[in-house]
Amino acid sequence: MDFNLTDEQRMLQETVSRLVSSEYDIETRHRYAASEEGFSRDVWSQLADLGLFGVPFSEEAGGFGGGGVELMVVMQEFGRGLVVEPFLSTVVLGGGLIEALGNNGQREEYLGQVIEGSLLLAFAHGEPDSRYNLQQVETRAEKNGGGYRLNGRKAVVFNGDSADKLLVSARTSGAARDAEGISVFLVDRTAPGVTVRAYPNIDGTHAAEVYLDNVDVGADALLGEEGNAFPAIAKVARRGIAALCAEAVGAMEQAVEQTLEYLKQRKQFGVPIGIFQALQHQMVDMRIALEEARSMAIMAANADQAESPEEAERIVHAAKVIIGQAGRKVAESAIQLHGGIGMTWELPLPHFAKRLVMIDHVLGDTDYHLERFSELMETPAA
Amino acid sequence: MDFNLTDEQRMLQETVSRLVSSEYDIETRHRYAASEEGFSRDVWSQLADLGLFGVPFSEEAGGFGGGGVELMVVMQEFGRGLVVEPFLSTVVLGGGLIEALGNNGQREEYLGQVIEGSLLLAFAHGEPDSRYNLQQVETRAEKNGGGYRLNGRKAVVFNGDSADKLLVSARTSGAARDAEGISVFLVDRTAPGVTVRAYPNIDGTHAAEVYLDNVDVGADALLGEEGNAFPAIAKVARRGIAALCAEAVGAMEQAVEQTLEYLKQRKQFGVPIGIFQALQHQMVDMRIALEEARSMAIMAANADQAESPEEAERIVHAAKVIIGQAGRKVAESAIQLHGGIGMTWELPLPHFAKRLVMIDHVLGDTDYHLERFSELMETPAA
Amino acid sequence: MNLSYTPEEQAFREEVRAFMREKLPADIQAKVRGGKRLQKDDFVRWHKALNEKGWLAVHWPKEYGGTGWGPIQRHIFEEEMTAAGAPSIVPFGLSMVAPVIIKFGTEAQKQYYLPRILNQDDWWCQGYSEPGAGSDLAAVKTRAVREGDHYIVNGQKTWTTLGQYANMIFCLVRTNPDVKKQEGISFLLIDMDTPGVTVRPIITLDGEHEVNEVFFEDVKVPVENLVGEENKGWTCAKYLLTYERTGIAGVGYAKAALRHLKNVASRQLKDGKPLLDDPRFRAQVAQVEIEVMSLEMTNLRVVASVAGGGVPGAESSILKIRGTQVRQAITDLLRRAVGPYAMPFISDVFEAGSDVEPVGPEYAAPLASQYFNRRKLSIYGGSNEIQKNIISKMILGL
Amino acid sequence: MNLSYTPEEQAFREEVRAFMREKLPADIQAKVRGGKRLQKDDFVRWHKALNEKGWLAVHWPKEYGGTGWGPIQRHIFEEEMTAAGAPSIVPFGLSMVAPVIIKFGTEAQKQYYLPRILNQDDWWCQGYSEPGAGSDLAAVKTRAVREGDHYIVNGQKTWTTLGQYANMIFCLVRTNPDVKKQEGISFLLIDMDTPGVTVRPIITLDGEHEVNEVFFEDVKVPVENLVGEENKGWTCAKYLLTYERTGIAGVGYAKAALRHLKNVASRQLKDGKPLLDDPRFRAQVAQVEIEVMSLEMTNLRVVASVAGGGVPGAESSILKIRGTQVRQAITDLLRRAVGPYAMPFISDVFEAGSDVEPVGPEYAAPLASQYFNRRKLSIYGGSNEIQKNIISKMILGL
Repeated sequence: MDFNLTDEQRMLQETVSRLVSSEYDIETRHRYAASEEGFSRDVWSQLADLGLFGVPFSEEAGGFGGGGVELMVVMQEFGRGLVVEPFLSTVVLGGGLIEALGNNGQREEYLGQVIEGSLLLAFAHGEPDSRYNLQQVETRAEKNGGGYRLNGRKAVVFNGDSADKLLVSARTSGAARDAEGISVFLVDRTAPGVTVRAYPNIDGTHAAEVYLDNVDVGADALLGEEGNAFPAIAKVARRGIAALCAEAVGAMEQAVEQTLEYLKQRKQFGVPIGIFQALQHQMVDMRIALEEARSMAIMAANADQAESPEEAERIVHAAKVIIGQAGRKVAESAIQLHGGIGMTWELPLPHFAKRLVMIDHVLGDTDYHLERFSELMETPAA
Repeated sequence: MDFNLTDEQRMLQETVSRLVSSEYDIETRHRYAASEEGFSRDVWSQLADLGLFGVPFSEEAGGFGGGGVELMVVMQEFGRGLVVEPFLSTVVLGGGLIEALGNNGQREEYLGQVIEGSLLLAFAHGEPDSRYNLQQVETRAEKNGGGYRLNGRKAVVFNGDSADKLLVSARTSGAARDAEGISVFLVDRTAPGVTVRAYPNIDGTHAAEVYLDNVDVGADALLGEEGNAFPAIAKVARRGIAALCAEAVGAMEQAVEQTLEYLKQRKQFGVPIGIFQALQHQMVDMRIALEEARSMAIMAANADQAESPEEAERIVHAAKVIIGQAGRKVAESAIQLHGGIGMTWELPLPHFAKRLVMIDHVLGDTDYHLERFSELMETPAA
Repeated sequence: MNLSYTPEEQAFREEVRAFMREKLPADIQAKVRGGKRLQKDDFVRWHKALNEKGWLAVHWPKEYGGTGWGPIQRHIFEEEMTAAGAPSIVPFGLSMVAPVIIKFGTEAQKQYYLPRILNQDDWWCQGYSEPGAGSDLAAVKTRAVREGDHYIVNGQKTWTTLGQYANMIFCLVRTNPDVKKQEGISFLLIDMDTPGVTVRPIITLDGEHEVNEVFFEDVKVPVENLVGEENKGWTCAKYLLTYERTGIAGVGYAKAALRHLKNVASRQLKDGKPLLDDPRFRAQVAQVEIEVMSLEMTNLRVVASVAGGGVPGAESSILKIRGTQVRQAITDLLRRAVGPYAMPFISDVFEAGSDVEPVGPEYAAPLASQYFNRRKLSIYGGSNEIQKNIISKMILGL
Repeated sequence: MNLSYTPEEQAFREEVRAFMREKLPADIQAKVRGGKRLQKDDFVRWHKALNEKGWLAVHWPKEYGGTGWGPIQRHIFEEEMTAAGAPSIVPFGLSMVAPVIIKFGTEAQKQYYLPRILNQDDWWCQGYSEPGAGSDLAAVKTRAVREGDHYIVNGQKTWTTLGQYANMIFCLVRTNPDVKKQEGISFLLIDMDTPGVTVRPIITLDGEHEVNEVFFEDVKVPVENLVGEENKGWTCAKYLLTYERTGIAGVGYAKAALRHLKNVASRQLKDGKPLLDDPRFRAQVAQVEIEVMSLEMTNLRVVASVAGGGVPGAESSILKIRGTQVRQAITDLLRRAVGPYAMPFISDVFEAGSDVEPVGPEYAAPLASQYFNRRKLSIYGGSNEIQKNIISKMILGL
């Protein structure tokens, strides 16, 4: 058993950390978030130049061959900087789906572009009524000549406005919540029939509603076998969750550090407020929540190595539950301990708090994952 | 709106309070609890002499004509003394059922004896698998000549060992969890075929398992119409719950007072531990829990006056939820704030804590009542 | 003991309901219900409607144009006003500075200011908090130095809610720096049009402008604007802080938010069925409903005790703590109820009359920002930690 | 990073499992699993079995007859021991006084006491706590006055777990009352058969006898029973308290309790179906399982850091707090799982071999008393409040 990072992993961490801490102060971040695309193309290029986009891909696909731990290391540093660049959308989810589902040609064509930073992707999967159920797909793809015709609406597609290509899940058969019958198509964002309504989210990230109105795509737009995309979607979602857990740990570290610093320097009734035991104990609870979250992020990052696929799934659900609970606790306590100032835009803290709470709304919240874990929980033989 | 007690109610309160505080110290209570019947016949007579057993019955039945508030006043004082005499079993549940279901003859015959203290009753309703579901009755009563033959087992029948008569619910028709088809019979504890296994409970109260093996009773043992007892059972259970809520408030008052006193007198690191803010805030939370519990006990005591029967039912479920949560919080915090000494038999405090936690196991726990409340909760029209 | 309202109280409730039906402007109601921004004019119109009926100054004695209501009437009024979707009465003039003027002011101050408050001639804001003071209100640094007929005021106030609309501010100022901190404070009324007063917005985490900083630079304030005696301002301050706090539980808001939660959860779908039918989510809603029931009853007990001549003391702190906890719990459930649609945040959507469509269901748009905004409930007016200290000292004697 | 155990560690785990299968007496295992009382003889038999294998002194260096194991081996051993339903090793001799003797004792003390501990010749108990001292361990009042070759000891100790079985007690005593309280303390070994030593039971709220008071009245203790220097006992005390606390999380116990909870909840019926199938109860079980997962991983991180040469400092306090919270949450669910059958309490049922039948299901009998008993977890060994103070100071620097 070994919790240490390898030298390579530590180098990776330092590389990202250096970039984030030197060039990604909160004002800069606000500027990127408020820009039209919601991120900086310039930073995106820098990240590409550092080779970060190859991290999760196999060496044969031109990647770095990294695993969950490498992804964790990167995302945690991104969390510390509240990085808004579409790494999760493009590399983890989009690239991950292409690697999992695509044929050799598709992988060759697209992954190289992802790795070099020239192709932006977005995973257009959730729908207005699907909530967090990954199996609920009502967008339909009907055979049309040699290709398919897509109709439907995709909800809260992260970075859907800036992506060059959308990975659109659509039902080629089956009923609304069947696992079978779901296919994934690569669709140009600018294709006829595609309407994208972009908007900012409250945590500074960007998303879009994607309307598909008789969108015709060729057979080569299909990723993988028709109707069999769900296992890959579930797998990529798990990896996305692990990435979000790591991002949340980074953001929690910041919230904990900033609050602790505040307790030490802020004076009231003539003394630093950190001497008040009731505040100390709240601070301790935040710190404990952070350690629990860190443990679960580590487990999620290593879920591939679990004894069984079921165990891997349980771990990821469990991790998102703890992350959701710890994130909310840290966010709320951090604001409370700061008092009014913790609610003002000009402080970095509340922006970390917003992201922490909103991470619970991405790829399933605590309620959802607790229910899924309950279903999969090992129980005594009857 | 008026939260004051009437002069009569205040007198009632003072009467009970005087008896409890002067003659019911914790050592005496332990002695009663440890006795064979689990209570004191002598105290029982004193309570009868004070006229307490007439409190909830109508004046025509020879009672005091009191309502929920009078019952609350009495039970709250009992809670302050951890009184173990079978008032709830005999007067509230047993007597209540006879008043609700019995014909004139039965009421005349039995209620007078209850009021004068010469008849002890126990409500033999719950069964080994019924948990808290009041409708789940598997004990069967079959017509047999002019009477009935009873078979089944009743679980955790409070004071079932000392009662002269058991009020046994049994199914005359229907399936295990049907509301219809439940009847209530008055059965002599010593009747042939009745086996009573008595035992102490962890909170100092007494209960029994009652085994019914071909117990023959006459037609006159039936209370009310055959198969139609459930509404009365539900109503009497609601009154029992209101009584338990009041008892819990009395016990919580004691736990809060004793803990506060302890914080003031106990010294550590050279100072009274009550100066530590983390302990102060826990103490505040206990005090708030007590006030919430008190509010709900008042609502439950006045549930009869609610706008509708559904509202009355909701109020009682809500009250038991808050009582269960507040009781557990107060019990656990009181022990924690006392430290090790709070776990020793010789202190009164832990006995209040045990009763508080165990009240959650009588007539439905927080999980049960929260679920029932959820079902009955008002929701927007579809 | 009787938990029912008297026939007179019931009739009063009906009268309030009828008034709300008739006089609450529909556009204002729609803004409140839809989570849209309210403008100064909305408040002014609503205040004027109430004043026409004689129902604006609910805390004032009749002789000054108040309602003369007792606590139960006020409670009913507040409950019905919230239920109707009316904006709450802006408190700074009506229930903060006015009671202080009535209690400590000169006859001239009463004659001048009270009618102006009733008639919406002045919009008041508060000058209590200072940067760095937080819950330590007596740590007033803003200085007022007497020069002839004036005080010269220098310093800074903060967390001034709706200060951008105000023309008058009541301030705690330090008139004697050489004594114990509570003893050198005075209570001063300042015209914000006086040269040297600057208002700077504070933008909150949701991008909204609700609070402000107010700067004073050599501001000349006539001595007749002093309320009470010089250096006795702490008495006014304490009186203001403990004045009539039976509404502090926010039961009306909690009940309105709970109704909204049930509406939202019955419209949101989970696996094709209403979210409110999910046993676990439903139980969480049930739990907060039960807590609201208990809060309401506790509040009524305090109200009735005040009506019976009691003084609401540290009990208000219990109401404040539980009120904020349950209201925060409801906004948390609201945010969670709408799933991913809690995230989209388009500021223009909250502007009434804007033609920007919300992204998801219309009710989803403000929920996340309201969740964050309501974090303030456990901070302002004395944080919940401070409230616990008060209970610890005043009720428990620790 | 690698969260798997090495093949050697896996093999070791198998070896421990095999040992438990073969050597753990079935009657002792049945008592542990059934929540029955353990007698002194049960502990002694189990200790002897472990000692025969050389696995009794898991914390000691090999040279003194210990295992010489690293923290990961100890962790695996503890986990498997709990999973097998073995009693835990009584710590007072093996992991409390022995490490102090090894670190501070004379050669003679080591030669004499350590083998006696291994061979079960002595049963040790602790003389740290005093009445009224609580978490303030340095407030030692028990006096030891040097007279020639002896100390004369007078005073009282309390919370002495299993003191009724013990023949030896290690005590903190005050040898100098005139200096700062930490500076006048000595660490003394006392034979409990010495005249003047009295043991009095403390009965806990569940009627059980697990802890004791120990009184000293003019007890003559030879000076060679002093460990370390006179007045330097606080050093020993602190060493003992921080010595190897990676097991403090109680992960093994938590996992065993969780398994038990699932068993009970799958056998209990609610409306005719297993309680574990009720979505709300099931989610509560899921929540504690997830917390146990997180606790275990946090514990492993600390264990691995110790194995890598780190020193477990205030991290133990985090493990202690979360470990007690989750274990208490599980006992709470266990109590609730059995409904009304949590109430019956017949003390004889807990006596192995008693012919008294339990009232409800056999598993229900001890659950309420275990719930109450486990309240001690957040009190002893430094209450959770004290642990938070430690974290606040040591980790946060507040």
